[in-house]
Order: sequence, then structure tokens, then C-alpha cells
Amino acid sequence: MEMEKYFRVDKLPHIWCPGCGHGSVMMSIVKGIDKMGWDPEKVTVVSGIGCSSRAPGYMNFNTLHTVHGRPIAFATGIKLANPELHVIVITGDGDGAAIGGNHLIHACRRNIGINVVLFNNQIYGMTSGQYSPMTPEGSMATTSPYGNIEPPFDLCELTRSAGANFVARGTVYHLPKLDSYIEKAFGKEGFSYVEAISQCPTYYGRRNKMKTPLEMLEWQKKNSIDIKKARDLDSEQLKGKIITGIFAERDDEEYTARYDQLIKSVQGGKE
Amino acid sequence: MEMEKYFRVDKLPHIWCPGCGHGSVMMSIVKGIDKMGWDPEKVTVVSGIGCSSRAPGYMNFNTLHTVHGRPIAFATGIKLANPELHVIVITGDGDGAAIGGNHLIHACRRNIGINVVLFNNQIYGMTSGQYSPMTPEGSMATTSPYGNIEPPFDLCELTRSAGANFVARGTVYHLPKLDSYIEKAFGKEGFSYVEAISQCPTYYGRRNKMKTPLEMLEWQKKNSIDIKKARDLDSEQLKGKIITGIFAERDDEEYTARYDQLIKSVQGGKE
Amino acid sequence: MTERVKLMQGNEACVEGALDAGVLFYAGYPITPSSEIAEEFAAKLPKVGGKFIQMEDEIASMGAVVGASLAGKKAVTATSGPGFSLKQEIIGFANMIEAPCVIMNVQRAGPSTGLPTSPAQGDVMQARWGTHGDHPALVLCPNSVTDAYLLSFQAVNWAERFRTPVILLLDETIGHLRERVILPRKDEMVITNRKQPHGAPGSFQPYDITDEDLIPPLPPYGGGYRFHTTGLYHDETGFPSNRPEVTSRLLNRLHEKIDKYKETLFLYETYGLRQANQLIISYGASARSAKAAWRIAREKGLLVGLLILKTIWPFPEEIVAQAGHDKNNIVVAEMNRGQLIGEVERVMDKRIPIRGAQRADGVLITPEQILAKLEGVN
Amino acid sequence: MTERVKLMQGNEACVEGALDAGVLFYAGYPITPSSEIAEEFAAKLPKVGGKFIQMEDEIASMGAVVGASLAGKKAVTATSGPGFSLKQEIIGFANMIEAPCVIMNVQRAGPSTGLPTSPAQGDVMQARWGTHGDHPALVLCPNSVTDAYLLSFQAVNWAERFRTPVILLLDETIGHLRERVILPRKDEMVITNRKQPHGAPGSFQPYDITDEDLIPPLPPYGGGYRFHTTGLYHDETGFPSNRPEVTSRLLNRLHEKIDKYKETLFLYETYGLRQANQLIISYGASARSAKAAWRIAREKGLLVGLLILKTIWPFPEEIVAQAGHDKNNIVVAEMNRGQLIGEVERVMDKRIPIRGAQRADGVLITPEQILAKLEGVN
Amino acid sequence: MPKKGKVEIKESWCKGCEICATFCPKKILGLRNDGKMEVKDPENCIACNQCVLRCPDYAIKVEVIENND
Amino acid sequence: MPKKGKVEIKESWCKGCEICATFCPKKILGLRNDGKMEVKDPENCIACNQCVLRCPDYAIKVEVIENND
Amino acid sequence: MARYEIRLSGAGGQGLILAGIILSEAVVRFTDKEVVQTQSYGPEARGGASKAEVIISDEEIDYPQVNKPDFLLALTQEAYNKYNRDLKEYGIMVVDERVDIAMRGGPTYVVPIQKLTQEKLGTRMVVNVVSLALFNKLHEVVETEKLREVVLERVPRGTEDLNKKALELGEELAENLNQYKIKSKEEEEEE
Amino acid sequence: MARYEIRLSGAGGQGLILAGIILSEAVVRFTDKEVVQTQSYGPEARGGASKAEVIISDEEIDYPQVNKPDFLLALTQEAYNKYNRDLKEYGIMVVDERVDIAMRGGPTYVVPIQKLTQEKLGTRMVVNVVSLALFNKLHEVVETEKLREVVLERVPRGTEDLNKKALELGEELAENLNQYKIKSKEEEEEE
Ligand SMILES: Cc1ncc(C[n+]2csc(CCOP(=O)(O)OP(=O)(O)O)c2C)c(N)n1
Ligand SMILES: Cc1ncc(C[n+]2csc(CCOP(=O)(O)OP(=O)(O)O)c2C)c(N)n1
Ligand code: SF4
Ligand code: SF4
Ligand code: SF4
Ligand code: SF4
Repeated sequence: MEMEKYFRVDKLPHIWCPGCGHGSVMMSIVKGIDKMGWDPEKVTVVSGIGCSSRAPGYMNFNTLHTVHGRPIAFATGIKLANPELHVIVITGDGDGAAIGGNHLIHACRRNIGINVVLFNNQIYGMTSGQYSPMTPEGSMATTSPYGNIEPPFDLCELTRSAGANFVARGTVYHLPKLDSYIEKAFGKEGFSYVEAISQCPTYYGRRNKMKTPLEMLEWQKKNSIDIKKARDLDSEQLKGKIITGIFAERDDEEYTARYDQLIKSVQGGKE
Repeated sequence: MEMEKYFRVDKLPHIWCPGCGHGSVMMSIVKGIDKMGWDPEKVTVVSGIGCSSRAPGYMNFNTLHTVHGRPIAFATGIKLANPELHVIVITGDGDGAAIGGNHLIHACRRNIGINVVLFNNQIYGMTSGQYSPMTPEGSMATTSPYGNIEPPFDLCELTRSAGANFVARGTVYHLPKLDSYIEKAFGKEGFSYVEAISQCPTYYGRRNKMKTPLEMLEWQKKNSIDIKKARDLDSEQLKGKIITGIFAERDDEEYTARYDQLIKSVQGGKE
Repeated sequence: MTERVKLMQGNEACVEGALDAGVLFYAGYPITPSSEIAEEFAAKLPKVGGKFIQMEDEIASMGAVVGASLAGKKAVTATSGPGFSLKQEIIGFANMIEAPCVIMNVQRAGPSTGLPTSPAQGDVMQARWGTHGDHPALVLCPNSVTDAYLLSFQAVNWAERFRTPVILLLDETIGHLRERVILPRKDEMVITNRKQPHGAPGSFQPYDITDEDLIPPLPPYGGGYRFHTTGLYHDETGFPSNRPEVTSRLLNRLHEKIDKYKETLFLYETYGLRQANQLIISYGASARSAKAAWRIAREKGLLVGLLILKTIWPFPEEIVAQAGHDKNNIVVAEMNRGQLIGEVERVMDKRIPIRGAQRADGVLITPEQILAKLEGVN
Repeated sequence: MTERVKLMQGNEACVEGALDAGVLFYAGYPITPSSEIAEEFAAKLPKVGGKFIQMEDEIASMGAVVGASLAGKKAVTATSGPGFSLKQEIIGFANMIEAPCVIMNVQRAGPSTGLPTSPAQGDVMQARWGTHGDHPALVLCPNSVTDAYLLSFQAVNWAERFRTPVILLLDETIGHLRERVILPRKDEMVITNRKQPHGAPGSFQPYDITDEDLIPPLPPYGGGYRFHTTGLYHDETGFPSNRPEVTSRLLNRLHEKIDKYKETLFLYETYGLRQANQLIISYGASARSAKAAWRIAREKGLLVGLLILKTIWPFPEEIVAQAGHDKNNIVVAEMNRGQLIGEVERVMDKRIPIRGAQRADGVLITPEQILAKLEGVN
Repeated sequence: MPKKGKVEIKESWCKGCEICATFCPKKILGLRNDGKMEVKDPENCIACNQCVLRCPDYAIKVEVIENND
Repeated sequence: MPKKGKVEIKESWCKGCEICATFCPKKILGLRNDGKMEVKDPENCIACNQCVLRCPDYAIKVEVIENND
Repeated sequence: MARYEIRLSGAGGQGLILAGIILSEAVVRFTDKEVVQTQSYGPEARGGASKAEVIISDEEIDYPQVNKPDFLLALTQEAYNKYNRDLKEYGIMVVDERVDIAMRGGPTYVVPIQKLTQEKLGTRMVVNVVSLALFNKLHEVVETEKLREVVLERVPRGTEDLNKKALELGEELAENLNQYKIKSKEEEEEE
Repeated sequence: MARYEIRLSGAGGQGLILAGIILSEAVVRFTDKEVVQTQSYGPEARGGASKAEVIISDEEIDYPQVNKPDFLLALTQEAYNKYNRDLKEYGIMVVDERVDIAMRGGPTYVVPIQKLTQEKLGTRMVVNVVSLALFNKLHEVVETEKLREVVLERVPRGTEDLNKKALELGEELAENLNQYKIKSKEEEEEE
């Protein structure tokens, strides 16, 4: 793959910390675009605010770095205004699951043709390490100095329930699988959600007894469990585990396609 | 049941239209409170904005009519500030599922001890009949003059996935069952969500070939299907149906109880 | 031409004006008293191949509108007080990234839920200062249904021309009023489209100002020019920078691109200014009452002038100063506890008495109230 | 007493001040440069039996704070520009229902994402006008870490006393600054608690003004008084009403309950005002540079006075007019493109030149910039 | 032994939606000219309370009458 | 026949996180004093591309060398 | 016609707002007069009293609100109670026969509009169009056929015949209006 | 001491911000001087150069920012490049030996701080405390024991011994600082 085709090489190296997993996930997305053979002119990458949301700046497409939590709303406008565009949203567990949770579930419900990739580092990186709605219970963070008492979301369950056409979770450790989920997601019409477990050694790792990026990858490896295996386990056994795999794969009609039909019928069927 | 104990009788009759289902649901809630034997002084009812959200004004407790979409946020503050209070949230499909969707799922996730009752009339009543995220596909509304093309949420699925301790859906037609769901919900520690299918003859009914409240009740009757039976049907067969019954019944630890433990441990275990 | 004489509601006229200006996208969330705008767009946009979407809230609506604008469509949203408050963050973003879009706010009485079906002009200062940080604002106030049509059309044009969010600030009275309108023929209306880049895509810098007008071109996504956009301070390439010379250059230009054209942006009406020793200043629905008060005062033989503002932000300092400097009484009529009067006070000399004819109880201000503030009325 | 001499950060001082004033509840959403406030509360509240919650966004945080306040706890939230914009709707609600609470906004450079870690004072007008509809505002600006402590304490007291949201408007410079602070002994600090009703619960009307102070008592939920609260216009019983006499009575009282006490609310410092023919006015971090400029100017023998405002809203009109009326040059130093200067212009006579020493590029304004606006500096 | 009931309609609260009438197994309720419900056939009430349960406006009360036979 | 590879590290992009070294099956990569990676044992590279896949900073390229034997 | 203020009031759902709009549209389309139309909004308008107001004038209409109606229609007691207060002293008042009214000076007509509508047309649904025609005939704002044109465009399909009959009934009532006139205070005193 | 401005710079993660805070706290607790401390924030501070600044003064410190440091420490090239510009002409500069510097007038010391820290203490983690002690000894801001007291309160548990050694190393470097002095431009020119 040619770097220049998809990256703004002059902007690299990226601002992410040494060993941050976000670089790996960004590459995974680019590989997905490459595999789809999409014309980069027709690709739009939208993000919110966060370390993860800085990714579009490095990616050589139409890129939009919006406000915290709302990239899916902007993306909805873009996709509906021009359904020809391939619209990818890059978001974080803060951006996408905390402040942006509502837009996420509504986009799932509408099943609008947007591909969301959520970089889940289980912490607010950009703001220096507060807990997020996906921080595991008991974890240390700057705003949970005595250990986090909030149960985290399983956002794959949630997006599936909300109606997304495709839902999967991978990890940076299991990178080739992550690549394949993203590729499948991009291949779907309709809304897709891929969650990539990424590592934030700087703010999550250091406070949670994983000083190096490697320890964090090790943790991903040890705690991941395939969704098929997970089905045989109860919620107690699954506590703290990362369930990976494909959660939903449907072919419900995409929203902008429906809208186009509506226009046709209102206009009296003229093409 | 003594009306005066639980209602502000001088405020009645309520402003709801003839045949509006909201009055029935409000009574169901009051019956639930009565059955629990809660001291009315310790009950706080919080709502957003909408026809449904006008209910607290008629109810003789501590009542708070907040802003559109955010009653659960206010309720979270109330419950956490004083866990002794029984905090009930009354919301609508606009208030709770459109603008307020995020607060709903986050409250489920935290499993905070709030009882949410969502009056689902499948339309924005207060603003005169725009479609909501729970309006059935194809329905007519002022903002879907050619029929609604958005698939509705199954909010019971969603709240279950998000972690609520108790989730159920009933209808005004099947009122005694609705009563029993609300009673069960109130009996749970932790977060509960009860969805009550209510009828809006004025804005939903008239536009959708159900001119009278009775036709709407008839529709509820005909389209409802018990969750146990629904399990044997596929999504095509379930399209447009109202699945009723209990979706989730768990006993995960309630949030403010966890917080109290945290305080104890921080303060060094002193009681 | 008679086809353009109609009975029309203010909210409907906003939609007609926007459609005639080429709007093809609407995202919104219903709220009284603006909902008819959404409803009209929902009915009419599909007919012209445009898109209407009801989003999950006002924030999402504002986001979708900016997104659609970047995708190349002229885009509008509408709301009222509570929703206007929610949109503020992204209005600031639109300002910063220079996304053309129109926000219609049909004012009702606030604060908070207030009086949802009652008229007010309580969001006048918010329309100027509602989002955080320094930013310019372009805000138009119609005082009739015809005005609603014309200013809506103008708002879309200016949004495109200046690459900026434009706020159309109605009030419940004008939004819900039905009246006889006489609209210009469509072929008399001049539509403005956003500037497009000319150079090679490779060398395109999205915030590079080659033209004197200080406004960078804006190609649509998918149109052959790839670029990056961020709400962070950014340089000409569109990428973030915190160098003080870059940040001050950007912020200055955002203001100057509008200040430079101020003179052409000031829309207003005047009545009997020359032969007057007193002046009434008003805007929006209040201007209707002001007009009546002015008429009655004139009938009584008082030398009163009337200045009706349609552009309220940027505030037409010179026009107000000019109209008021030789008067010995200025009455500012508005439906709030005194908002735009502060600007009048700011630009006028202290020796001229300035009085507010104000009303904020949910009732349209009356001509009598305004008359009472004039001198020599019995 | 030496125990109260400390090295403290501005954000930390806000937390200390609030805790000392009896705050037991914090809800917030992290944002630079305010996050340390959340972090400190997260660590300290459980120790005193209080509650900290990180909500899903700023809107929810604001809602939770108002909820907790009604449940009887003194409650605080903190944020910065983008989050402050989001909180506006519920700030208006808190105004309307008269819920005591404190909102801390540590300003960074806007608009939009702007410069998250750079100082600015761009939200000054927003703090006054950010929510829709007419409403009063009580806004305090600390210019040192000691001030941050004292004004935070004061803000909580005033919120409780006046049943109103109070805004503590910091900036990145003061929020992140660590300096030596000397705090009063705790037993010297007087805590204000909200007024409680006395009568029988049956006859309790939550908005009935029996006292001259215009402020109704506020019992906590569960405390034996049941009542209804709404963001709609409401009468003394708390239930909605759209009768003009009721709506105007409520809106007037909301303003008057603060206006009445204006004199006691104006906190400010003055330096060398008497022997001065020029005046510098400033607030917040800019006041630090203004103080330096004033010192240097004095050293140069210029007759310059300095007025540092700590209460910026309500705007201390008389104090500014008094300090400025006999000067022949007024310099308003602020980190924006001119916000509070508009108020100074409004209250001063046109013949006195008013100059802005302004900076909005993310860098702390320098003493030199301010000096340059004085007359007679070579 | 079948119960008997005495139905009381609070006119100021009744909005005439006719829900009670439909659910009444004895069909003894009907709409008056002025849009309020009335008990057309008071004798036949069996105090089943369906109308009370169903009225969304709490406008109906049913008192069980002693059955003296 | 086992492939051979030539590893090239783009120093200005490398942040020294050591992920590549860990995933390298031949353990030929190591941290230099200045915090950048270097190829300690270039001969042993088998062009498996693990380091390329794993480097979150895209700082490694591996060229497959013709295996001439 | 100088500024003439009309207030049509009744219960929410009686269609008086539509009547106001139809009247205004007829004025715009078939006269050179200015017209503005306003109405009550909000949840209050749903169950209880509701009103539509129209101002017709030869001159520009600046202040757009009806403050002292020249004409008041009140179909229900609640509407009458709420909206009769500001009627001009010699303004015309038309009320349904079931409305209890206070004695007054101006021309006052108590008409069994609802009853006759029900009796003659078999439904009360078109009481708004009956009232509209009554008003129009009385004031001769536009010609009968013109009004009919607008009405037929605006009413739901399938109800055209019914509405035509409603128009006729309204005109008939207007023509016989004097029989419904009640004595004014003064007239009574004169007796 | 009149206003004295100190800038400690290096790579993010080297702990210089903590060093700045410790210094400031020592001033507050053990002297009567005023002190303010600021630092670089944001993502920029994460990977690249980072700085902590302290102003110490006998008088009130109004303008709180360091504009022309009297003392600059630069542990990395990037920090030096970014932050050396405004150093006062005769301000003191201490840089790590691996930093390439331009010739200048004021007193300049090129010290192998990082290397010696690594060699003598077996880790570079405490290079911040070494630098802090060096600065403190040089300027005698507070007594050695006082500084140690604050350091030991602020560093992670279990690192006390290491930090004590770091303090000693820093002081030792300060005492021998002259051996690291390089010739100034002028001195060079004088030769
Ligand atoms: C409205 C608003 N609220 C809060 C912030 C501050 N903020 C910026 S990024 C962020 C969290 C980022 O977390 P996440 O999305 O998980 O991304 P990460 O940095 O961990 O990759 C927050 C809270 C903001 N910029 N805007
Ligand atoms: C921020 C904001 N946006 C929009 C509105 C307008 N609004 C009031 S109620 C409502 C919808 C109500 O629908 P629902 O919650 O389903 O209640 P219903 O009236 O149907 O019972 C809307 C959109 C508002 N008041 N505030
Ligand atoms: S703070 Fe965490 S998420 Fe952000 S760049 Fe560093 S390692 Fe990555
Ligand atoms: S509009 Fe609908 S939801 Fe609202 S009161 Fe009437 S029937 Fe009920
Ligand atoms: S109690 Fe039963 S029988 Fe009697 S009126 Fe009610 S529904 Fe009918
Ligand atoms: S993985 Fe990449 S960034 Fe990390 S050490 Fe290896 S080459 Fe450097």
C-alpha cells in the first residue's frame, strides 16, 4: 500500500504517545479503504474531539474534525446530502459513548450508511486520564482515584440492539482480525460499528499497573474472548473480559436509499 | 385509594385531550406507589417536557418539571444527593428516546435507583404531531407527510442491553398488566424502565386512520404480542408489533449503594 | 405576477424564501413556535429533490446542517429558545470553520421553557453572544411575513457569500402571523452561491485568501478538492496551529470578512426621520407596534421619526447614531427587559435621553406603551 | 494560621473554597483547562461524605447539579467554553426555578475548540447572555489563586443566599497558576445556607415571597414540604401560569432579587484612583498584567489609576462611572476582542476616550500592551 | 350473588372520550348531548369497576351497594 | 526457501515504544541509547513483516531481498 | 373598509381557525384589501376555548393583533367568557343559542347555529363553515362563489357537498339574522 | 531577591513539572518570598518538549508569566530549541551535554546530567530531582534538608532512597559546576 495515497505523510509522525494503539487502528482503517478500492476523493472521514479524533488530520481524504461527541451528527448530514460519499466516523469511548452516545444509537436505528470505528482505550486520553463509560470497574483514573465504581457499556450489544447492520469488536493485539472486521464493515450498506480496543499507556496503563504498551497488549491478549466462546459463559465469568468477534450482520435497507425512494415517489416516479 | 393522598385534586381535570392514554398511565404509577406503601414525602417525580411530562403537576409528591430530554439527569442528581428518596421519572418517546436517549442508557449502565416510566404514544404530542424515534414505519405525522421512513427503536431491548435491572413494556389496553410491571419495577433496587404504550388520538390517531381513542385501544390490543410468544417469531413477523412483557429482571448492585460503600472505605470504614 | 401575491404564514415564508434561495437540506428538531418551518420543509424538500431530516435533538440538527453544507448543499435549521441554546456550541464551530448555514430562531418567551406560545424578543443578545469565545454574528429580524420571505432568502445568500452561519431571528408573532404578501418574481431574485476554487487540487489550501474579499472558496466533499477542517485554530492549510500570529490572523479575518461589508449588510427602514425631534427605534414584531405608534403620534402632530432595524448584528452603529444624534428623545421598543437598547446607549451621547418601551410578559407590545414613552403625548 | 499559607493551583483553590462553603455535590464532564477541578472534587468529596459524579456530558452534569441542589445539597459543576455553551439551557432553567448552584467556567480561547490550553476571556458576554430569554446573571472573576478560593466560597454563599446560579469565570491562566495563597482561618469564614420555610407544610407555597428580600425559601426534597417546580412561567404556588401579571411579576422579581443587593455584590479593587487622570480597568488574569502596567506607569511618574473588577455581572455601572468620569483616558484591558469594554462605553460619557488593550491569540496579555494604550508613555 | 353498583360521574372532569362506555360489560353508559357521559341505565350496574379502571380522567366512581336480598 | 528481509527504520517517526521488537520472532530489533529502535542483527530478518504490522507509527519498512541461492 | 377586527371563537376542534384562514385567503385573492390572521396556540387551544382572529383593512395593517374586535363569534360558553370582554361597544356579537350572555349595547344575535347545523346537515363538523358564510354574507367581504371556491380547496376531499350546504345554511342565517337579534340594553331601557 | 524567573525544560515525562512544583512549595513553606509556578499543557506537552516555570520574588508577583528567564535548564535539544530564545542576556543556562547550543554571552554550563544520573543512580527517572537540587544549591533558595523534606513528600513511595541520592548528586554537580562552564562569546572573542 502506498502511504502517500492515503496519508498526509508530511503531517507524520502523529502526535500520539509512544506505544499508543491509535496508530494501529488508523492503519487498519486505511487498509480497509484500500481493500474496498474506494476513490479517496469520495471518502470523507469525520471525527469528534479526543486523541483518537485527531486521526483524520493524518488521512488524505476529505477530513472533518468536529466538536466533541457529535461526529455522527455531522456525518449524517454529509451522507444524506450526498449519498455517493463513503462516510467514515472515527471516535473514542469518550467521544462516541459518553457525550456522543445518543447520536450513535440513533444512527444505528436509522441504519444510515456510515461506518463508525470507535477507538476504545477505556479512558479519556486527550484530557489526561479521566474514566470513561467504557473504563472497566475498579480501574484507576484521575476522576476515580479510589477505583471506578461505574459498570462499563458493552457498546456492541447496544449498537446491535439499536439496529446497526454490522457490529464487531476487535483489539489492537489481534490486529489481523480487526482488519477483517473493518473490511467487512466497509463492505456493508447501512450503518456499521466496529470497536477497536486500543491502548493508552500514558493515562490508562501507568495508573493501572501496565507501565508499558506491551503490558497493555498482553492484557488485551489475555482478556479477550471470542464471542462464540463467550456465549457459553455467564455474566460473572465474563466480567472484565473483552468479547471479540462479530455481534451483528444484517442487510436492512440503508436510510439514504429509502430517502431516495421517497423522493422518487413524491416526484411521481420520474427518474 | 384515596385520590387526595396522591393527587393534587384541585389541578384536575388534567390538560390531556379526551381519550388520551396518559391519564391511565399516570394512575398506574400512582397505584404502584400506593402498593409500595411509600411515604409520599419521600417520593420525587421528575419529568421533561411533553404532554406526558405534564403528569407530575397533578401528582402530590415532590415534583419537578424540568427541560426537554433531561429528566434522568436531574433525577440522577437527586437520587445521588439523597438515596433515601424514591425517584420516579416520567418521560415520553420524544423526551426519553429522542433528545433524552443518552441519559437513559447511561442511567441504565450506572444502574442508579431511578424508576423510569416512558409514556410511548409514538408521536410528539405537545408540539402537535411530529414523528418520534418510536413512531412506526409508514405512519403519517406532520414531519412525515409521505409516511415515516425511519425504523423505530425497541427501547426495551436497548435499556436491557444498557444494563437496566428491570425492563418491561405494557399498554394502556392491557392496563392491569401494566400496573403489575410498574409495581415490579418500583420493587427493584437499581434502575428500572417501564414503557407504557399510550394513545394520542389527537395527533397520532387522527392522521393514522384511528379517529377515536377506542380505535387506538383496539389497535393496541390487536398488535400486542407477549414476549414469550414473540421469541418464536422472526423479525419480519414481528414488524409493527408491540412486544409486551418483562424484558429484563436482574439484581445488580445499585449505584448509590456502591457510592456509599466507596465513601465508607475512603473514610476508613467508619460507619 | 399576481401568482406571487399570497396569504402566507411567517414560518411558511421563511421556508419559501430559503427554497427560492436554493436550499436543499433541512435538519431540525420540532419546537413551538418554529415547528411549522420543519413541517413545511418536510413537505416541500422532497419535491425539489432536497432532503429533510428530523434529528434526535437540536445539537444533532446543527451538526447535520454543517455536515450537509460541507457536502455542498445549502442548509437550514430552525428552532426556538431552548433549542437555540443547545445549538450554540456548533454555531461557534460553523463560525470557526466558516460553514455557510442558516439558523432560524422563532423567539418565544424565556428564560427556560417560559411561555412556549407567546411572543418575545429575549434572545437578541444571545444571538450575538451565545456561543463561547470571540466570534462575529450576522443576525436578521423580519417584521412582516413579506420580510420573513425576503430576509430568509437574504440570509441564505449571505451565508453562502460570507461563508458564515446567519441567524434569522423571528418571534412568535411574525412566525405565526398570516398575512398578505407580495413577493418579487422569482426571476427578479438573485441567488448567491459559495465561491469555488479554481487552481489545481494539489495546491489547494482551504483557508488561503487569494481574493480581496477575505473569503476562502469552499468546494464540496467529493468535488475533487480534498481538505481538512477543524474547530481548532488553524492556518491557511486548514491544519491546527497555536502560533499567535496564526491565531490572531484567523480571528481577525473572521471578523473582518464581515466588517468589511458592513455598509451593505445594514438593512433597515426609516420613516419621517428628517422632520423629527424624537425617534423610535424598533425591530421584529415590536416594529409593527412601533409603526402604529409612529403613525398615531404623527397624526397627533408630534415630530417623531421611526427607525426599523432588520439587520441587528452587526449593530448598525453609524445608522443609529446618525438617526439619533439630533433628537431629544429616543425610544427603543422591544419585547424584552432591555437588550438592544444597551447598544443604542453605547453609541449615543449621554445627553440624549434614551427610554425603553419594553414588555416581557408574553404579550405583544402595544402602540400605546410606545406612545407613552414619547414626549408631548397629552 | 500558618496552616492556611499554601502553594495552591487556581483550580484547586476553587475546590477548596467550595468545600469550605459546604459543597457536598459535584457533577461534571472533564474538559481542559478545568479538569483539575473535577479531579480534586473526585478525590476530596468522598472524604467529607459528599458525592462526585462524572456524567455523560455537560448538559447532564448541569441537570444533576440542579437536581442535587433541590435535594438539599450545595452543588457545583465546572467546565470550559464548549461545555459552557452546552450548559446554557439548564443554566436558564436554574435561573427560572431559582435553584442555587455554582458553575465554574475556566475560559480557554474560542470560538469552538479554539485553543484548549491557552488563556482567554472570550466568554464574558456569554456568561451574561448565553441562555435564551431575559434573565439576570451573577458572575465573579478571580485574578489570583487566593481570589479563586475566596470568590468560589463567595459564589456558593451567594448562590444559596439568592437562590440563583452563580458563575465563577476563571481563565486558563488563573486556573492553572500555582501560587502562594494566604487563606483566612476557617472559623473566620461565614457560611450562608439557603432559607428554610417555617409555616405548616400544608400552606407552603414555594414561590411565595413573605420576606422583604424577595427570595423564597427552599426546603429539600424529603424535608416535609412537598412542592412543584417548573421551567414554565409560574405563580407563587409553583404551577404554570401565562397571565401577564403573573409572568411579569416573576420575571421582575428574578431580576430585582439581585438588583436590590447590587451594592453589596460589587467586589473590586482600586489602586491610586484619586491622584489619577488616566484609568485602567481590568479583571481576571488580565488584571495581573494591568497591575504590572499600572506599577510601571506609576514608576514612570504617570498619574494612572487602576480598577480591578471581580464582580463583572451585574456590571458595576456606578463604580465604573465614578472611577472614570474625571479621567481623560480609559484603558480596558481584557483577553478578547472587546467584550466588557462595551459596558464601559455604555456607561461613560462619549467625550472620554476609551481604548481597548485587547488580545485574543491565546497568549496572556502583557503589561507592555496595556502601557502602550496609556498617554504619555514616551 | 351478583354485586350492585352506584355509578357517579364527576362531570367537570369527564371529557366524553367514551372509553368507559365501551368497556362497560353492561353497556349502561352513554354520551349526553353536551359531550359528557351519563348513566343511562343505573339499575344494571354490577360494580365490576371496569369504567373506573378505564377512565383516563378519573371521572367515575362506583360505590358497591349492599345487596339486601 | 526462507525469505530474507531488509529492515529500514524511519527514525524521525519512531518513538521507541519497543512494540516491534517484542513481536519480532527473530528478536533482531533493539532500543538505541537515544530512544530510537535499531536493527541489531540485520542478517537474521526473515521478512515476516510483523514489525511493520505492529508499529503504531508506521516507522518500519521491510524490503524482501532476492534470495539468490 | 378601514381596519376591521374579527374574532371567531369556540371550542378547540370546531375548525374556527380554518375558517379564519379561509376568510383571509379569500380577502387576499379576491380583494385589494390588506389582511392579517392570528390564532390561539398551545395546549390551551386543544381542549378549551380557541380563537381565530382576522383583521381586514384598506390600509397597511401595522399592529397585527386584534384588541377591540368589531365582530365576535362565540360558539361556546367558555369561548364567550374568555373572549367577549374587549368587544367594541357597538361591535357585532353573534353567539350560539346555548351561550348565556350579559346584556350589552351593540347589536347582538343569539343564533342556534349548532343546533341548525346538526339538524339540517346531520353533523356539527361544518359549524365553522356555516359561521364563516354567515359572517361573509353579513359583511359582503367577497362574493359567495369566491368564498365557495376557497372553501372547497381547503376542506378535506369527500366533504365538498356537505360544505356547500354549510355555506348555504350560513348565508340563509345571515339573511334572517334579524330574527335572532336580541334587544340591547338601551332598547330594553327604552321600553 | 527581586523577581527571579526560572525555566526548567526537557522532554515530557522527565518530571520537570514536578520539580517546578517542589521548588515552589519549598519556597512557600520555608521562605517569606512570593512564588508562582506555571507549566506547559496540552497534547504538545506529551511527547515533545515540556517546561515548568517558577518566579520567585520578595515582592508581589503581578504579571505571572516568565518572559525573560534568569535561569534556563534544557535537558533535550528540542527543549533547548524551543525555549532558549528569551533567556536574559546574562541569565544562567544549564544544558545537558548532548544538547548542541549556540554561543552566547551569559554564564553557560554544559553538564552530563542525564549520563551521570544514569551512571550513578542506575536510572534516568530522577533526573528532575538531580536538576532541582542543582538549581537549589546554586541559588540557595532553601536549605538542603528543607528541600529534601518536600521532595520526599512528593515522590512516589518506595523511591525515597533513590531520590535522596539524586538530591546529593544534584548538589555535587552544583558545587563542581564551574568545571562544566563553557566560554562565553565574549570570553572567546577576548582570546
Ligand atoms: C463539549 C466538550 N466537552 C468536553 C471536551 C473535552 N474533551 C476533549 S477530548 C475528551 C475525551 C476524549 O476521550 P476519547 O473520546 O475516549 O478519546 P481519547 O482521547 O481517549 O482517544 C474530552 C472530555 C470538549 N472538547 N468538548
Ligand atoms: C430543547 C427543546 N427542544 C424541543 C422542545 C419542544 N418539545 C416540547 S415537547 C416535545 C416532544 C414531546 O414528545 P413526547 O416526549 O413523546 O411527549 P408527548 O407530548 O408525546 O407526550 C418537543 C419536541 C423543547 N421544549 N425543548
Ligand atoms: S494520551 Fe493515551 S490515547 Fe492519547 S496519544 Fe497518548 S497514549 Fe494515545
Ligand atoms: S396531544 Fe396527544 S398526547 Fe397530548 S394530550 Fe392530546 S392526546 Fe394526549
Ligand atoms: S362499574 Fe362496570 S357495569 Fe358499572 S358502569 Fe362501570 S363498567 Fe359499567
Ligand atoms: S514499533 Fe515503531 S515506533 Fe515502536 S519502536 Fe518499533 S519502529 Fe519504533
